[in-house]
Amino acid sequence: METLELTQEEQFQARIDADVRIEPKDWMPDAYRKTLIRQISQHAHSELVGMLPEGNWITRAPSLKRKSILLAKVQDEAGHGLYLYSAAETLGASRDQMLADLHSGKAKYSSIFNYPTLSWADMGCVGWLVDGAAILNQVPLCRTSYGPYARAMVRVCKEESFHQRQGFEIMQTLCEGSPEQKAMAQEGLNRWWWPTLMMFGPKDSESPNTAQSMNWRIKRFTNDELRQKFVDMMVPQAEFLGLTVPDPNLKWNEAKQGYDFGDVDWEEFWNVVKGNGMCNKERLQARVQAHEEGAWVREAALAHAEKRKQREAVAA
Amino acid sequence: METLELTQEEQFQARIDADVRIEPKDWMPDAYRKTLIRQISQHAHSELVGMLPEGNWITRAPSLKRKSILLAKVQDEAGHGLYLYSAAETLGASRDQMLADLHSGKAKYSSIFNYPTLSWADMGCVGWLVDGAAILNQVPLCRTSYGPYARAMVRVCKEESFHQRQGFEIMQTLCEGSPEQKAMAQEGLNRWWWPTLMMFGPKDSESPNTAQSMNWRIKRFTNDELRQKFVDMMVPQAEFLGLTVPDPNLKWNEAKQGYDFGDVDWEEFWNVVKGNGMCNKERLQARVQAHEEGAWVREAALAHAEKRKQREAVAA
Amino acid sequence: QAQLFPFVLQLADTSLILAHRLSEWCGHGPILEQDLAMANIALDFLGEARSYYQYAAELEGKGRTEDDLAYLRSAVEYRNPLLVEQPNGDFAVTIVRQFIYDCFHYHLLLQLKSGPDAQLAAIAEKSVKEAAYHIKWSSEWVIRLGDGTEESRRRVEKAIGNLWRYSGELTTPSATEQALQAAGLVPDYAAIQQQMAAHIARVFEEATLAVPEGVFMQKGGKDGRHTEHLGYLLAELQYMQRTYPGLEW
Amino acid sequence: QAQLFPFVLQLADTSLILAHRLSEWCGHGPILEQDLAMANIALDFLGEARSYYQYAAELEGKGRTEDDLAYLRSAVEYRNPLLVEQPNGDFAVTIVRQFIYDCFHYHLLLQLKSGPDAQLAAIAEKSVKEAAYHIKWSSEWVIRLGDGTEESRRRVEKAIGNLWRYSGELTTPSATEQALQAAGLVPDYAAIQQQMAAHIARVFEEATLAVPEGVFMQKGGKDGRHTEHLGYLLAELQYMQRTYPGLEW
Repeated sequence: METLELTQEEQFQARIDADVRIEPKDWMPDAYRKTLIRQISQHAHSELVGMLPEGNWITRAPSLKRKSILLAKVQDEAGHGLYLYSAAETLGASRDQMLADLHSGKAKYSSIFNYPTLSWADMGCVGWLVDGAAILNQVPLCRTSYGPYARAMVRVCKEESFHQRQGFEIMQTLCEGSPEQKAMAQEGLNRWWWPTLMMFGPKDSESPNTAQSMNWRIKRFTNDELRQKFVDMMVPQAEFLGLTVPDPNLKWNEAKQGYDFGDVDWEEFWNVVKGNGMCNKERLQARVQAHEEGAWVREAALAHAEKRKQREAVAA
Repeated sequence: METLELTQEEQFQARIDADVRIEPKDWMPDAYRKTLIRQISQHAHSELVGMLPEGNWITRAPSLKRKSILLAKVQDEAGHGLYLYSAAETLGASRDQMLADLHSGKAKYSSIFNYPTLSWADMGCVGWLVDGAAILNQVPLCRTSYGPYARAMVRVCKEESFHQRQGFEIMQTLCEGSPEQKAMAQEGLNRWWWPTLMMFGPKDSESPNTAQSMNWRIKRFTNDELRQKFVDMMVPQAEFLGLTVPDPNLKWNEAKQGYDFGDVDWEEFWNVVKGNGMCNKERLQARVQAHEEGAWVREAALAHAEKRKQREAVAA
Repeated sequence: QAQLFPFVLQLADTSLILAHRLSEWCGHGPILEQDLAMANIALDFLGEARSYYQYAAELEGKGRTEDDLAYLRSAVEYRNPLLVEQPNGDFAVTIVRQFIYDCFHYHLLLQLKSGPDAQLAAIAEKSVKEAAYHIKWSSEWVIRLGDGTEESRRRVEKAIGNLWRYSGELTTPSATEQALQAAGLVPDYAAIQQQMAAHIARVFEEATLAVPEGVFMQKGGKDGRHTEHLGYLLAELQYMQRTYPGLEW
Repeated sequence: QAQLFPFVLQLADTSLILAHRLSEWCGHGPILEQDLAMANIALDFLGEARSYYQYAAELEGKGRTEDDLAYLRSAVEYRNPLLVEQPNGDFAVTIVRQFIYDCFHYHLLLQLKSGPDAQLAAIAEKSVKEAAYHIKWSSEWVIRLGDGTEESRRRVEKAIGNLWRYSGELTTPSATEQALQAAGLVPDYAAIQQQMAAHIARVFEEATLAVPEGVFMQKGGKDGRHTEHLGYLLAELQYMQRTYPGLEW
């Protein structure tokens, strides 16, 4: 009889292959759980750290309307962080532990947020390019095998595509504006183009975990596939805006019906991953400082809740 | 015999009456020493605190030339503070104690610095009006009876009159500039006129120490005399600039060959003296904070000097 | 009705400056949930500011836009009370500043909602729902901090000690407001002052905090005489419009 | 010679930004004597910046003034290295930032003084005397803080840990500088780097501090890619000129 029965692991894989969602109470392999916690918490941390480069321009937004849109966007990111931390918690991770891992440097967040935002055009670039790349990475995750993650991603993606449109709108307004505004847009694109291409991760040949993740359906396309898709999507948009993509090797390839493009500066990529980007220290310090300076607030809230509970117990 | 000899106190007063300078090693009445320490340290504190309202505009000065002049001016004030603390030290006061009295609120500083600087025109008004009033108060002190104080004041007054000219120049440039600049100058005058009149202190009838101080020649004109002198000097300058002095009761009095002018808001005066001015808390907090945050620096300097001394002793 | 212009502008400036201060917290809050809450409140105030600026522009009738009014006026032209321009300090300072202003704001909006000016009433109608949430939020935090730990109590008391002197200006009518009160266009501040005091007393009692007494009240903001903080705030807020005036963004 | 323009502008921006940071201390220093010293050093850098801007304006020959160049260029147009735009932090951070820059500055000026461009040589001739005082002042403070108390040592070590990564950019030639080095107009940075390293080693030894090793060096400022601090600094620095362009002050 035993040989006919599937192992737990085989049953699990069979459900995944049948596109059945895994839920928190279901059995799952340890590696699947760990990989998911790492991926979801990294994603949550990215939302949290991602508030900083855009938060940097809220007080300086050039019109009240743009200020309002930007503030709402950063608020959405805080919200995404919350959904995602909750999704990770369903796998048994605690928020305190996840934050401790962020602060110690053990957990990562998206490297793109280690680049500084230096002009208003960067608010356009972050929305248009960075959120654009994020969407390509994330849309497939709406169909990912783990239920809570997939459901969180549905919500996140809906808002992200809204943000992406707003980013494009900023770029469009700049490009239709004064020569200074147009130059600002081009200068922004020059700085953000290559870092955005790096968001899809290392080349497939150097991405050893891809196969397992695709098997578990927590990843659905390879890094290089997504990068190609992104370039093919963005180049016509840049042309529409009248901007020049800063890649001399960019060329339409009729045969593959896609663009050929230059090689990413992988040395820069790995440097930023290793903590040597322009803002790695600042971003982490900002988060650690907020957390440390907020410790007394969290303690006060706990202490008060405790006092209240005791009073209610006495009153009952 | 005894009746023919002058007491120490009488000898002291005789020297003062003969305009002979009192020097640190000379005998002096306790009350004289105390009054002088109070007056000189108050003056030193005023230079120190006076750095703040002008320091407030260094980073925002509208041209590099003005920035340079303003920075040099604030630097001069630090220098004046140093001379004056040294002069007070010749009377046996320690800088630490004087600063402690400033920080505890026991010692005062000129109330004028409890008004905020809100526009660039305020850099003009502070130079033109505030330094102008200070000079009227201080020039007589160059002939004051206490030698180190008198000599410090000679140096201070020379620089102050330079500052005053620079302040007038700022006002003149604004008044000859665009309508916005002219309006800025007028708005500044509106805010600074009355507080400057308060710089001469309460009405003579409410200034009980004046007589003794004049007797000791550490004060040479009464508050009301100086106030009148100031108004008579400033009104023509305001007219020259094309500005309106914000006093409906201002009128030339042919008989006294001086201006009649409205009454100062003495309630406001006493309020600011009592610590209720717009910036009293901020100014004191800024000084206390600088002192507290600098404690480790002063300790390090001392510790290092000590180590060095010990090493030199060993080497010798 | 044109007399309303300076009052509406004052309301607009006040909401904008407070929104600005709150938005400075963005990404730096003590707990992610509170980061979200502060961004949310900042958004409410920003939205309210825009409604007031748009109405003010209409009342003025000189073709200025909401952005012209917000971005192209200097510190001495700004009309917000001193309270809202005070720096964030620690979370306790932010909470106390917010709490004092919420107490005023909520009761003011209740009055404006049923006031004679239809457009102000409409803005107040919408905003008072948000303000009800704000006052609840800041009251709860005052209670948590006052009746929390020793440290939180020390911090919230210090914040009250520093900010209380700016509370009186809110309900002390400026000359402009007095004239409009006489015309029935601005509500009676004495009544609002009582409502504020009652709410504050209730919250402070629950927070085991003492209501300060005999504090000398600062004023001037509503007449353009500000603290030195506002200039820096505006330099940042207005930098882009000052640098590139008259463009679309 | 017109090729010199971007290099002279870079020198001007660098001196101005460092003067700005130092001037932020005004009235807030740890000891009155050091308040005076920092204001003095700020004045020197400001004066040097003005000389460079005036010369740059002349080299450019488009009628721009020193104020146009300082006040009407955006963050991405500024060419200062990242080190000088870093915030003041505590006194240790200010001292370490100053010390690293002084080591470069002093040795650079020694070279420029005997360089082929007469006007740069004249500016350097004047400035190097000031720079000799600066490097003495900051070196002495590094020694005091390093070999002072435990706290001062901890702080100065932390400052070195945070700022070291900006030291390499000073002597790493940008494309502009490389071209000018080839033309003999900009000194050889390798030599300056050695002189800096020797001075730093000597001072750190006396200060009982370790020279950091293997630190990844940040760059970008000389190509207009700055840290986020510069934008805020410029918003403050430029506010008046942006608000009222083209006026006399």
